[in-house]
Amino acid sequence: MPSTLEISPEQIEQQRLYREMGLSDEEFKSITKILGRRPNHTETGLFSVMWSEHCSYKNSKPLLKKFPTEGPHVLQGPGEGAGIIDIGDDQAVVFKIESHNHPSAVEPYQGAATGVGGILRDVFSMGARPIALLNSLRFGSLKHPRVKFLFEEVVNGIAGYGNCVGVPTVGGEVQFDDAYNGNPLVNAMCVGLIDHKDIQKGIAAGIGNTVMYVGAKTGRDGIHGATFASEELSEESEEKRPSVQVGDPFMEKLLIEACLDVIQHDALVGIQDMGAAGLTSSASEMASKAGTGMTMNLDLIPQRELNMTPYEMMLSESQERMLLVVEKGREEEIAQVFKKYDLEAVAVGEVTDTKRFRLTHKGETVADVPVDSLAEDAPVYHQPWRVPAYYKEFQAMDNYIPDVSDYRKTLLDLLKQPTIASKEWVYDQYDSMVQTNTVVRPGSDAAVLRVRGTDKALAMTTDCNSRYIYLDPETGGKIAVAEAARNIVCSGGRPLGLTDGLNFGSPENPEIFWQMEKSVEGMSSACTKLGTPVISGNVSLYNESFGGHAIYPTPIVGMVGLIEETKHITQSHMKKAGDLIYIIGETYPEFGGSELQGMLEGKHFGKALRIDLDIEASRQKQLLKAIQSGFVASAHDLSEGGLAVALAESLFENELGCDVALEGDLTTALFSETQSRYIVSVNPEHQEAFEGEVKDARCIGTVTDDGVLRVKSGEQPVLEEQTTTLKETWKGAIPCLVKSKV
Amino acid sequence: MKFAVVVFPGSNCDRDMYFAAKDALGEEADLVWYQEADLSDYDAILLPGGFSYGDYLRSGAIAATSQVTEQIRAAAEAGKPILGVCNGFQVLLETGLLPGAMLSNVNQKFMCHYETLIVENNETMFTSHYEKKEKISIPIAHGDGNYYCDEETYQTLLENDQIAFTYENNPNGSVGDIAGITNEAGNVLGMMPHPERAVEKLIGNEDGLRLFQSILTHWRNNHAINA
Amino acid sequence: MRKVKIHITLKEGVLDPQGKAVQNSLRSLEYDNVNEVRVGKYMEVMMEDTADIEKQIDRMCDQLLANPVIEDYSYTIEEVV
Amino acid sequence: MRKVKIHITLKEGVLDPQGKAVQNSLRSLEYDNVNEVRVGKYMEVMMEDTADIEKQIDRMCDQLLANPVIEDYSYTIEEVV
Ligand SMILES: Nc1ncnc2c1ncn2[C@@H]1O[C@H](COP(=O)(O)OP(=O)(O)O)[C@@H](O)[C@H]1O
Ligand SMILES: [Mg+2]
Repeated sequence: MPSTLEISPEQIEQQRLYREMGLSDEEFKSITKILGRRPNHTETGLFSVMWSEHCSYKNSKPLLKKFPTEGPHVLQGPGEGAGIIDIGDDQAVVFKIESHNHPSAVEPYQGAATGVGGILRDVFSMGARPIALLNSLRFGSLKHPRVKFLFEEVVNGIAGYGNCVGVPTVGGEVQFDDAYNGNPLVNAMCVGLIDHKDIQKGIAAGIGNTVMYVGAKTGRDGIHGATFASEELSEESEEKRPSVQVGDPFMEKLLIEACLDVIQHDALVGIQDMGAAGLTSSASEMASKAGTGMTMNLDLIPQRELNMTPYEMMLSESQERMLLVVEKGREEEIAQVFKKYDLEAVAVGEVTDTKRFRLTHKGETVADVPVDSLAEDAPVYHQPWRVPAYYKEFQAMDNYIPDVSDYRKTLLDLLKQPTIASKEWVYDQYDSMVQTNTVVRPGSDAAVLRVRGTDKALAMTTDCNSRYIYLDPETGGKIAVAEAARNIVCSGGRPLGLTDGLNFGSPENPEIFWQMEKSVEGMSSACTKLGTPVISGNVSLYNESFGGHAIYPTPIVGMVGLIEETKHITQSHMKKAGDLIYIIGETYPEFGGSELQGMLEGKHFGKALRIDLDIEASRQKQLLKAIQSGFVASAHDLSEGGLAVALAESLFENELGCDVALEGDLTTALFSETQSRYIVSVNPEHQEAFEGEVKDARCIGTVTDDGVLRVKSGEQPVLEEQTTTLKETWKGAIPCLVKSKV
Repeated sequence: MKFAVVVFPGSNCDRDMYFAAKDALGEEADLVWYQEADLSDYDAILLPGGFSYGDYLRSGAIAATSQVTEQIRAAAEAGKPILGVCNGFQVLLETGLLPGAMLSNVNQKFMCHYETLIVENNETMFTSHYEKKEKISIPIAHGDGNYYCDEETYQTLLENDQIAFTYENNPNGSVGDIAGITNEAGNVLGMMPHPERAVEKLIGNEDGLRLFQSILTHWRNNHAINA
Repeated sequence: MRKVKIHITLKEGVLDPQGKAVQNSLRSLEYDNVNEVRVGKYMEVMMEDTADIEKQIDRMCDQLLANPVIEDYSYTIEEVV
Repeated sequence: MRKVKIHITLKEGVLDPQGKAVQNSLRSLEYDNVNEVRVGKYMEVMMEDTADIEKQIDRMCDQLLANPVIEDYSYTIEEVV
C-alpha cells in the first residue's frame, strides 16, 4: 500500500509540493528556519493547515484588533471556543457564529448540517448548555435551479441537525441576491447558558497530564482537496480522495450530554472541540495556550478506516470529536462518564514541558515542532488596499430617486421580493420550541427565550444588509451593528454584545481588502457607541465564484440582549384596534441599496444611506425605556422596504388594519430606508407618557379592526389594501418560487 | 403522584416533559435513564419526544428493542398511565403497545407550528379535563408523523373509541386525521403533538396542561378508592 | 465471512409518501414516462458465518430491521473472502 | 413497461451514522457475529420503455435520486408484462 509518508522532505522542497498544500515559498522557508531542517510530509501538513487563513487569521488579524472586545460584563472575549457575557445571578450567556460556506456550496445538506454541529461544539466545549441556534444565509436568485437546490438543501441540513440534537433554531435571516449566485453563505450561530462556576477553557495544563480523545472515530473526511492534488499522489488516490464530512447529530447529542456531565468532574483540566484542522488545531492550541507541550501516539487514535497515515489523521475533519486533558491517573473516572452514553474516551497522549508538539506513529517520531510555531507564531500579513473604482463612481452620483406612481402595486411587489417575503417556509422546518423556553418564535424582530428559574429573558438576532455595505462598507458596517441592536431593543432587550461572521472575497484583492477594513472600522465605531463589545467571531474569505466574482461584502452580526423582566418582552405585531401608531425618526429620500432600487433597476448603486450613531444610540435608549415602562404595545424597526412594508408586517399576525396619514413626498415616506427609525403602537392611555419618553416620535394614525391598510396624504387616500391580501402575497412568495418550474 | 420520564439516547424533549410534570403540574417527577430504569415505583410513565438513536432505521425502532420496554409493557399491563409523545408515540408503535406504524409526512418535510386538535374522546384518563369535540391548540414538531394503519385496524380504533385526538387540518397525511390514539384498555396514549410544550402562558398557551391534570385526577380518584 | 444483502420494501397497499415525492419530482423534471416510484431500504450486513445464519437473519429482520406492520423484507447471502 | 431496481449506497469512506447505529443495536441484541452494517436506499421505478432508457436512468440518478458527492448507484432493468 503506497503511503504518503514516502514523500521525502527533499521532494517536498524541490518539487514545491508545499504549494499544493497552500503554503507560499516564503512560508516554507520560514518553517525550515523554525525547525532548523526541512519539514517532513506530516509536519508540512500541520503548518499548512495551522497557517491557513481559516486557522491563523493571517490576513484578518490586523483588522480584528480594531474591534472593541472589552466591557465590564465580558467574562470571555475572543480567543476561546466562544465568548461569554455575564447576565447576573451567577449566570452567563455564551455565543459565537461560524461560517460553512465552502462545504455548503459543494454538498449543501451535509455542509449546512456540519456547520451547525461545529458551532454547537464551540459552545458546549465552554461548559455551556446550548439553548438556541440561529443562522444567516445568502443565496443567489431563486430563478436558477442550482440556487433553488442549494436553498432547499441548506435549510434541510440545518433542520436535520438542529432538530435532532434538540436545540431550538429560533431565528436568523435569509437574503437573496445575484451577488451570491455562485457562492452561497451559510453562517450558524449558537447561544448557550452557563453558570459562572462551570466555565471551561481549552488548555493543556499540568505536565504529565493525559490527553484523551472522545467521540466519533477519525476517517479521511474533509482533508483539504488541494493538499492531495499533486501529480504523484493522484494515481494512487482515487480511493483516497477526500470525502465529504458527514454529520451525525445523534453522536453530537450524546457528546453534549456527556460533556456537560464531565465538566462537573474535578479530574477534567481542559476541553476543546476538534473543529477546522481537527486534531492538529485542538491539540496544538490547547498546549500553546497553556504554555506547555504535548506528545501524542497516533496508533491510539480511534480510526474508522484502514491504513490511515499520520498526515491524514492530523488533517482529518471528521465531525463530532472532542479533545480533553485530564489529571494523570484519573483517566478511568473520565472514561466512565462517557461510557454511560456509549462513548469511548481514549488516552492518546501526554502534556509535556517541552513546548513542542511531538507525534509518534508505529514507533517512529513523525512530527516534532515547537508548539507556538503552529498557533501563535503564524505569519501575519498586512494586505494592501485600494479604493474600488465602483465606489468612487457611486459617490459621484446624484441621489437616486425612484419613480413610483402606483403605491399599492409597489407595496405588493415589495412584499413578494424574496428578501422581504415571509420566511415561514424556512423556519417551519426548524424545531423552534424544544427546551420549552422560546417566548418569541421566528417571525418577529428578534427571538426571545426566557431564562428558566428567573424572570429574565434573552433576545437574539442575526443581521447584515450587505447591499449597504457594498455601496459603502464603513457606513454599512455601522448599520449592520445598529440594525441588530434595534432588533434587540424592539424586543425589550438591552444589547449585550455581538459575534461577527466576516464573509468576504479574496483579501489579496486590494479592493476587497479595503471593503474588509472599512466595514470592520464601521462596525467597531458602532460597537463602541452602542456599548456592544465583540466577544467572538469567524472569518471566511475567498468567497468568489468561478470567474472571480466576489460576493457582496457580508459581515454578519449576531447579537444577544438581556430582557430584565419577562413583562418587557415586546413583539413587532400590533395588538388591538384603537392603539396609536407612531413613527420614530425623520425620513429622508434615501434609496441607494434599497430593496425598491433593486426591484426597479435590477442592481444597487449610488450613495448608501446615512447613519448618525449619536441619534441611533439615544433613540435606542429612549425606546427601551418606554418599553420597560410598559408604554409600548408593539415595536418594529424599519428596514428593507421602509415604512410601508413595516406597517404591513405589523398588521399580519392579528390581521388588523390601520388608518395612517403621511406628509411630504409619498415615495419617500412609504419606501425610503432611512436608518434609525421604528414603528410602534401605543395604547392611548399611555400617549402622554410615551411622547414624554421618546422625543422623535410622531403619531401617524391608529390601528383599526376592519382589516384594511389605509394610507392618506392629507385627506387624499393614496394606498388601500386588505391586510389578508397583503399577507397572502407576502406568505406565498417563497413557497411559490420554490415550487415553480425553472 | 410520581412520574417517570424515560430517557433514551437521543431523547430531547425529556426535560420539557419533566418540567411539565414537576413545575407546571406540581407533582413529583424523575428523569430515568433507560439502562438504569426501575419503573416499579412510579405511578405513570412518560415517553418523551426527540430522536432516540437519531431516528436511524425507523423512528423509535431501536429504542423499542431496549430492555426497558419490558418494564413499560409490564406497567401497561398493570394499568398504569403511559403517555408517549412524538418519538415516544413512535416507540409505543414499534413495541406494539399501540397499533399501526408511522410514515414520513406527506410533504417530506419536518414541520413545527401550532395545530388545532379536536378532542374525540374525553372519557380517557388523559382527556377528562377537556370537553368532547373541544378544539385545543398544541404544537407539533415532527418529520415522521404520518400515522398509518390498515382499514380493519382503523375500524377497530373507531369502534373502541381509541382515537383521542384528531387534527382539524391534517398536516402530515395521517389516516383518519389521527393525532393521538390509546390502546384498547385506555391507559396507553400515543400522540404526535406536544402537550408538554403547552403548559404555560409565557411560552404559548396552557391547552396541554389539562392533559397532565387529567392523569392526576385519574390517579387521585383511583388512589382515594384504594385508600 | 458473509455479506448479507437485505431489501426492505413497503408492503403493497401501504402508501409510500417518499416514493410519491420522488415520483412528483421526477415528473416535474419532465421524466414523463415514469409511472410509479417506491422507496425502500437496502442494507449490507457483514457477518461471520454460523450454522443457522438464515434463521438468524430472519430474526434480525423481524426484531429490528423491518417493521412487519408496513414492511416486507428479502435477502441474499454472499460469501466474501 | 419496465421495472427499474436502483440501489443507492454511500461511497466507501463516507461515514454512515445510520449503519453504525443499526450495527450497535444488533450487537446489543447479542448478534455478536455482525461486523458491519451499511444502510442505503432501494428504489423501484416503473417506467415506460424508451430507446435511451439507460441514459435516462443515469440522468435521473445523477440529477435527483442519488447524491453524486457521497453516493454511488447501480441498477437493473426488468421487463414487466
Ligand atoms: N471576526 C472575528 N471577530 C472577533 N473574534 C474572532 C473573529 N474571528 C475569530 N475570532 C475569534 O478567534 C477565535 C478562534 O476562532 P475560530 O478559529 O473560528 O474558532 P474555532 O477554532 O473554534 O473554529 C475565537 O475565539 C473567535 O471568537
Ligand atoms: Mg471551536
